[in-house]
Amino acid sequence: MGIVIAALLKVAIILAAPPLLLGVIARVKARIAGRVGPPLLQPYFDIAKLLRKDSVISPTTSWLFVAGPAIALVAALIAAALVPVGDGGALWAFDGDFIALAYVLGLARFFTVAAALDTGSSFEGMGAAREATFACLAEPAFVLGLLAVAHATGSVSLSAFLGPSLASVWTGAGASSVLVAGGLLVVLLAENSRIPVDDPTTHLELTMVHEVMVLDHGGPLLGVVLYGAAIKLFVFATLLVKLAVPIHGGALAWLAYLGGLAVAAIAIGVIESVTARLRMSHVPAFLLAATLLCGLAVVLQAR
Amino acid sequence: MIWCLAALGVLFASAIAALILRTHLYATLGALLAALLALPAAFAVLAGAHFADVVVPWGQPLGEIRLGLDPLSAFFAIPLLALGATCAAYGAAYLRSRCVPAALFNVLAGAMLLVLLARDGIVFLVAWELMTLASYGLVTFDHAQPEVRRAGWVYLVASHLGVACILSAFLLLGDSTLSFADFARHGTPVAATLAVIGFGVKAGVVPLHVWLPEAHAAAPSHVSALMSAVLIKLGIYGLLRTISFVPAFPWGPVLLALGSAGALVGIALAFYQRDIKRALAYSTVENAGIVLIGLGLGMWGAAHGRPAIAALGLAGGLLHVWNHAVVKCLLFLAAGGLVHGAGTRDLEQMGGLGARMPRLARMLVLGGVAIAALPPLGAFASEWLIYVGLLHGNTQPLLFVVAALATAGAMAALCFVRVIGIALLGHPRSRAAADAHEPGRGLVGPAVVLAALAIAMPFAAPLAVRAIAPVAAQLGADLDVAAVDEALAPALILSGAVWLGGILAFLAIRRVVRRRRAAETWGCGYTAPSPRMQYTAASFAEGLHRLLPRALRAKVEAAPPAELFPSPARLAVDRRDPFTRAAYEPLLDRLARRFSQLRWVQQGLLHIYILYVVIAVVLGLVIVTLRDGWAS
Amino acid sequence: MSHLFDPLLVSVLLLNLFVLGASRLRSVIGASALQGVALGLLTVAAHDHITFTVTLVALIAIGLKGVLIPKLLYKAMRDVAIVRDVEPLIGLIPSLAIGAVGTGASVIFARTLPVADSYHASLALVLPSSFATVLTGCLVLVTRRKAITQVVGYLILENGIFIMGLGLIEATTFLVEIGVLLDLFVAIFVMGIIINHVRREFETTDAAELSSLKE
Amino acid sequence: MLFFLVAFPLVVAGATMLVPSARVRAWMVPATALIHAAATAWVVIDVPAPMFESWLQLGPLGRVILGLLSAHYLVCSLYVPTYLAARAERPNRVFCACMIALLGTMSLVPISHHLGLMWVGIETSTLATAPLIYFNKTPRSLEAVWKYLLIGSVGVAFALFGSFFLASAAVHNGVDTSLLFEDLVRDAPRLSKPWLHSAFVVLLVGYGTKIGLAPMHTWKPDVYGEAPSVVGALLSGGMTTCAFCALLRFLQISNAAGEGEGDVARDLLLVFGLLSMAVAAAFMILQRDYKRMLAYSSVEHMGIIAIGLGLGGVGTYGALLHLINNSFGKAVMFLAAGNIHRACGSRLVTDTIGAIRRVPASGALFLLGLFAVTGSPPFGMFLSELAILRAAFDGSYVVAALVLVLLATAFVGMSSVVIKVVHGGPAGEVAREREPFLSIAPPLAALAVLLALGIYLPDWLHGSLELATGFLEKGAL
Repeated sequence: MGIVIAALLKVAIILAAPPLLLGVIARVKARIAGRVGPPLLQPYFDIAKLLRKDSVISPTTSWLFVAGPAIALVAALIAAALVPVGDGGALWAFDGDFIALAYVLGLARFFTVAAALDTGSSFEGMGAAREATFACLAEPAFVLGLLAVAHATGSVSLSAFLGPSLASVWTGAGASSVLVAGGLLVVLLAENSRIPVDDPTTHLELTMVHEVMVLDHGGPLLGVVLYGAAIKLFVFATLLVKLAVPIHGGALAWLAYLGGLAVAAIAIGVIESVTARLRMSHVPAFLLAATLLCGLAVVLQAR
Repeated sequence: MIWCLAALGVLFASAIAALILRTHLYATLGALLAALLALPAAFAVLAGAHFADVVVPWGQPLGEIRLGLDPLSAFFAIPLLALGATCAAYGAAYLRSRCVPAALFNVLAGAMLLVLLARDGIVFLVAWELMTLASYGLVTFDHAQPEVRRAGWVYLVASHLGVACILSAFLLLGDSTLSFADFARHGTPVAATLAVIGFGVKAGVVPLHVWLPEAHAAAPSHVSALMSAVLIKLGIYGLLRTISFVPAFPWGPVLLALGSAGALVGIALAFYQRDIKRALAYSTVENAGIVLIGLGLGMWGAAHGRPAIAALGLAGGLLHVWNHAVVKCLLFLAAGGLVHGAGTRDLEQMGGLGARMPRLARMLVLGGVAIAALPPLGAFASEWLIYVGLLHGNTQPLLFVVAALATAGAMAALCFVRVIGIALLGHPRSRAAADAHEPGRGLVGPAVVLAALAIAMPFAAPLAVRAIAPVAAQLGADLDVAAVDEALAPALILSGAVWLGGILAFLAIRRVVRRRRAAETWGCGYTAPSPRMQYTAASFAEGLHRLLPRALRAKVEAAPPAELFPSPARLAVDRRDPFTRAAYEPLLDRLARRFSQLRWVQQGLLHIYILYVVIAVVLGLVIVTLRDGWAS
Repeated sequence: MSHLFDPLLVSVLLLNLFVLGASRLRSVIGASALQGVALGLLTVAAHDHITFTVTLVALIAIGLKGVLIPKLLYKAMRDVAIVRDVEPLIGLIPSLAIGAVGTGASVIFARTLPVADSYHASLALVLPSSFATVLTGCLVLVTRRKAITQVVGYLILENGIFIMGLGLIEATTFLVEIGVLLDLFVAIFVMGIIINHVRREFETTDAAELSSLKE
Repeated sequence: MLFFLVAFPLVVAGATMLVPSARVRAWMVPATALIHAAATAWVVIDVPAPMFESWLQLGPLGRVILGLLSAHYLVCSLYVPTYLAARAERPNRVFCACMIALLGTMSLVPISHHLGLMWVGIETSTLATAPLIYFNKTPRSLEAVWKYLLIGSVGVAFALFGSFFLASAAVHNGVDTSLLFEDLVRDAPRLSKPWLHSAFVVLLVGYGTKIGLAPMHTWKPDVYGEAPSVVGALLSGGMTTCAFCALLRFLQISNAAGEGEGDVARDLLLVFGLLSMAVAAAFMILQRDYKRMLAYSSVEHMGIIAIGLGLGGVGTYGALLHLINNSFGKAVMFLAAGNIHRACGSRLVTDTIGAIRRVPASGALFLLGLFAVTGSPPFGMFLSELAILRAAFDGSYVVAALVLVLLATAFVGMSSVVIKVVHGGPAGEVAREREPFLSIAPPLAALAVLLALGIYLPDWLHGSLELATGFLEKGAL
């Protein structure tokens, strides 16, 4: 019974919490910039409003234009089911689930990029190219980072190696854990189009990555895109938090998890406020550095 | 077994009939009939049936010809027969009324079947070379183009060198009749190395893959499809046979290294190709690498006493053979339709084809998702098994292989979303693309069949794993079906979830956006956008291309406009394979130059020629005399 | 007659050196003709009993090598209007020097080969002179520009082989020997025809200029 | 009957000189070949008694070689009438007579069991081919025939010289010999070894000149390039076979001379074989003239055969089989090349693109011939090269590796030339030339023979080859 309740709780958090992260980030950034900022729940309002609107769709597009956001959302939800939200593991855990996570997100990217190219817009093609390119660089960092942890704990499921056995890793191979955390943070920023990789709030299409891809998506489609992106951010944030806060068991773990999420959101907000966006040509180096960090983390483990 | 022989006979006889009666019809029917005849037998073998070898008394030096169908042969015969028939049907529509290619196609299929059935080195090599010659004839079908001739020549030379290595390996392994039954007795590392090189040429192992993109681009699409799907796999088949002959060889590390290199280099070269068929061909190099990773893992597991890992590796690698065969065949057939419709293989000349040939476009999207090994399609299940096996192996080298595989996966996604996005989506980039229309049923039908197979493959994976078990047993690994099933289950559930969720979400969102109006794509304020302003295939790949090691990049020679009154600018891109460009061609050129320098020995002077004769006599006498003096 | 054997062989050797040293084509051909006559006499000298067949071979040898072929060559020389030039590719003195060294080497080489006890002591010079003559023929073939001179070289080469045949009287059959001689004649006859064609086509008989076929 | 094989063509050749009609003369060539082939078939199947004090007889080796010569000549002769019809402007009296005479003189080589008589066969064959080479009467062909005559004569002279060495080997060890091969083989253990070794050197160079082993091969490209293709086919398939037959006799004597005595001969063959392969491979790369390329291909194959003989055992068997394959392979290549040459008017690769469009049958034959002569299965050369490689792998890995590398190099060179000649050219732009049936049938027949040999080596042939191998290896009669 407890398991069912926990699962339901997790489903609820997965469905409800992600936009809140966006709200927190926006509020933090506003505060640092000296503004009051939008309400914390503003992303929810935005999504709700967008879903009610009419659509404007280019005649150039095909079914892929609609499939993009749809599959991105489904993929994000599946990904969220694979990460150990809160305490006691993920909704669905199995050996190699982090690889499945990467592939599901890859599927989402495939269709988002295709949807962007579907419009025939030069700007969206540009964004799509950047998205696909950066993914190729983020992928090895992400996989190597989690592999380092997996290698250290000897288990190959997220719920297992981000579970109780993680504490021993922090004590045993702390250096490599720090490296992994750093690498994963970079991946989080890149995958979720945050500064310094991408600026979600800029108004110059030439400098965008993710935002420019969805230029033509409006109304309900944009709403779905926003919601999906929020869930993706939530997935990465969860991974990072579970890695950084190896507390397990009971309410304390839950508290630590939720607190961790909030801290992560705030941290992202702070990072976004205090750093400038990198030049587009420097992003690969940034991501390669993350790959190196994670690769080093694997090598450092003398097992 | 008798059915296989009948299929063999039908294939060759129909080829001859097609040539004599000058109609392709018999060839096509022959290919279909052969598949009907032999497929049940092949499936039966995988289901556990055992057929006695057929022994035919024959002339010297063989004495007898032994043909057999063991699980390993049957495993490769199934895609050969099934896809052979599909491609033949496609070919009938693609090259209307041409009897010679149709006949050659059947000869090719027959030769490949014979390769699988052969139980001695001589018949194997005869069939192997017949296969090369037939495919050479098909590759150079359009030999009016210089690049096709070149491709044919490169293919021929590479194959010939490969055969030389295989021949040496066989001669080292076997007795005078080169019967496979004797091979296991003389297994040496040298022979194994030679076999790896020889079969590696066919299997597209980096850096021996250079013939592959050229030949696949030059050949008619249904031939490229069959080559990519089956012919390349026969290189893998040869490697597996060699493994069964020479078990005492570090197969695991060798195959893992070759596989990782192949996967990474293959896809790194694929994603920036401008020619759609070259991109597909390089992707074949990548997938051959993935298969090798799986097999290498299997061998590693077997050698280290980890049967579960061996099972996962072998099952994944072999399953990937089937998956890739189906999916790559689908892609080539669909690409053939595009090329047929748009009149060019150049991605930059395509665009907007999705709206003009919607059915074919759907097939291509499906194939693209599948070949990038994304869930829920084809190759995902097999790659998944390899991943799980690698993870369970959990040593540092294996983990780096995981990272390599993951990187290759991300690049494959970029590669194929680019092909789809540039070719099918957006606005047409050329007149021909704008005027393109969907090809007839004959070209779409086979692709639809293959697409259905690609959808079904992951869900049929547990069945396929059971079919693989006897093959693995032949390679000396006891396949733990339960372990594989356990690893496979999440992939299947995931595939189901993606299908279900994707379709539901798609339908739901389409409902929501029903209230819509049409407006041109937002041009970011620019009021007169033209199709030429779209992101091109080159620009899409540019970002990642720039990050490749210089050795793998296309060589660009640019003289940009400069100064106040600029001279004409120039941009030349060398799209040869980097290995050809940087290694093979300079090497060959240098050798040729060295050889040309030898020509001064023959300057047409009779005196000198007679001098050679005299010198030969005198020198010979001196040496023999000295030798005799030494001896006495 | 066998007491004439050695002097005849020595004269053959001397004629070799003369051919190498001569600068006039006419004298070169003459020397080869003399050598042919010497060979015919040698055939007789080599046999203890003079029989009909021996005489026949000797006569044919003298007739072909000493008369017919030189005549043919003289005629060719007149046809192609060559007066005297031998035109060696290397100088006459070096030719002579090489010829002398070759003769010495021939003697050494012949010593390394075992000789039957039954072999005539008087036949001891056969092998060295045979080898030396063959070498001289080769040298002429290799170093002389004119096509006709090369034919003379070939003739001398054949002479050397013929000398060796003399040492093998027990084994050789006259039918074969006559066949060999006839073959030689036909060969030189055909060469003469070709030289004639060459002159008409190229207006030269300089074999060194026949070098358009090359790599 | 054996005498008939030699005399009949010579008589017909004489008669040909008297025939007034050029057409009739041309058809007399295949007619003679047909009768000769029938007679050959008879003697090969039912071996007749020796003639002329055993000077003429048919041994195991002779059976193989004679059958091959006659069959190969028949194939080539069928090509002659169409060739001469296409060249009706040239007088063909001498050509036809020499062509027919060549059959007789070549037949003499395998059936004569006397040292001197066999030499006469080779020498007369050389002389008979000279007018054939000069058929075109161009300055270039004149140059070629001059070189052929001189180098060939020097070679043949050395062959005679070597024969005398061999006789000396007997005489100087006090062996009373008749110079019949049977006697020489029987007395071989008693022959003087230094003489025997020197004899083999001189013979190898002498007959090697006719065979075309490097460095005595220099006449080959010039002659094969300038001679009519059918003559090229006869030279490279027939003459070389004769010369090899002669060399094989001496190899047999060397082998019979005692334990390890064959080694000198074999090592020499290996060296010359490898050198030939190397030279051929080097000169085939970037070759501009496809008929010269065929000449180098011939040098290469002679090298392969020499290597096979040098290796001994299975290698000898392979060499004999390769001799057969080489004859027919060269027939395919030369005759197809001749058709292409006539249709395209050039022997240069650069001027001859897209032969398969202009003369589809000849172009296809040339291409298939490439595969046949480079030892691709399913053609016969694969099996013979396989046997030779088998011997090489059993013997010395160095030789095996060298042979493989050189074969591959030769393939690279040759394929690039042939492909350039055969393929290319825009469709429909060039006019298709008419290809008379008799210009296609002979190379097609030769290719069919190669294919048949590659797929199924009949037992009787295998048996004959085994017999000949045993004959050569053991010296047993």
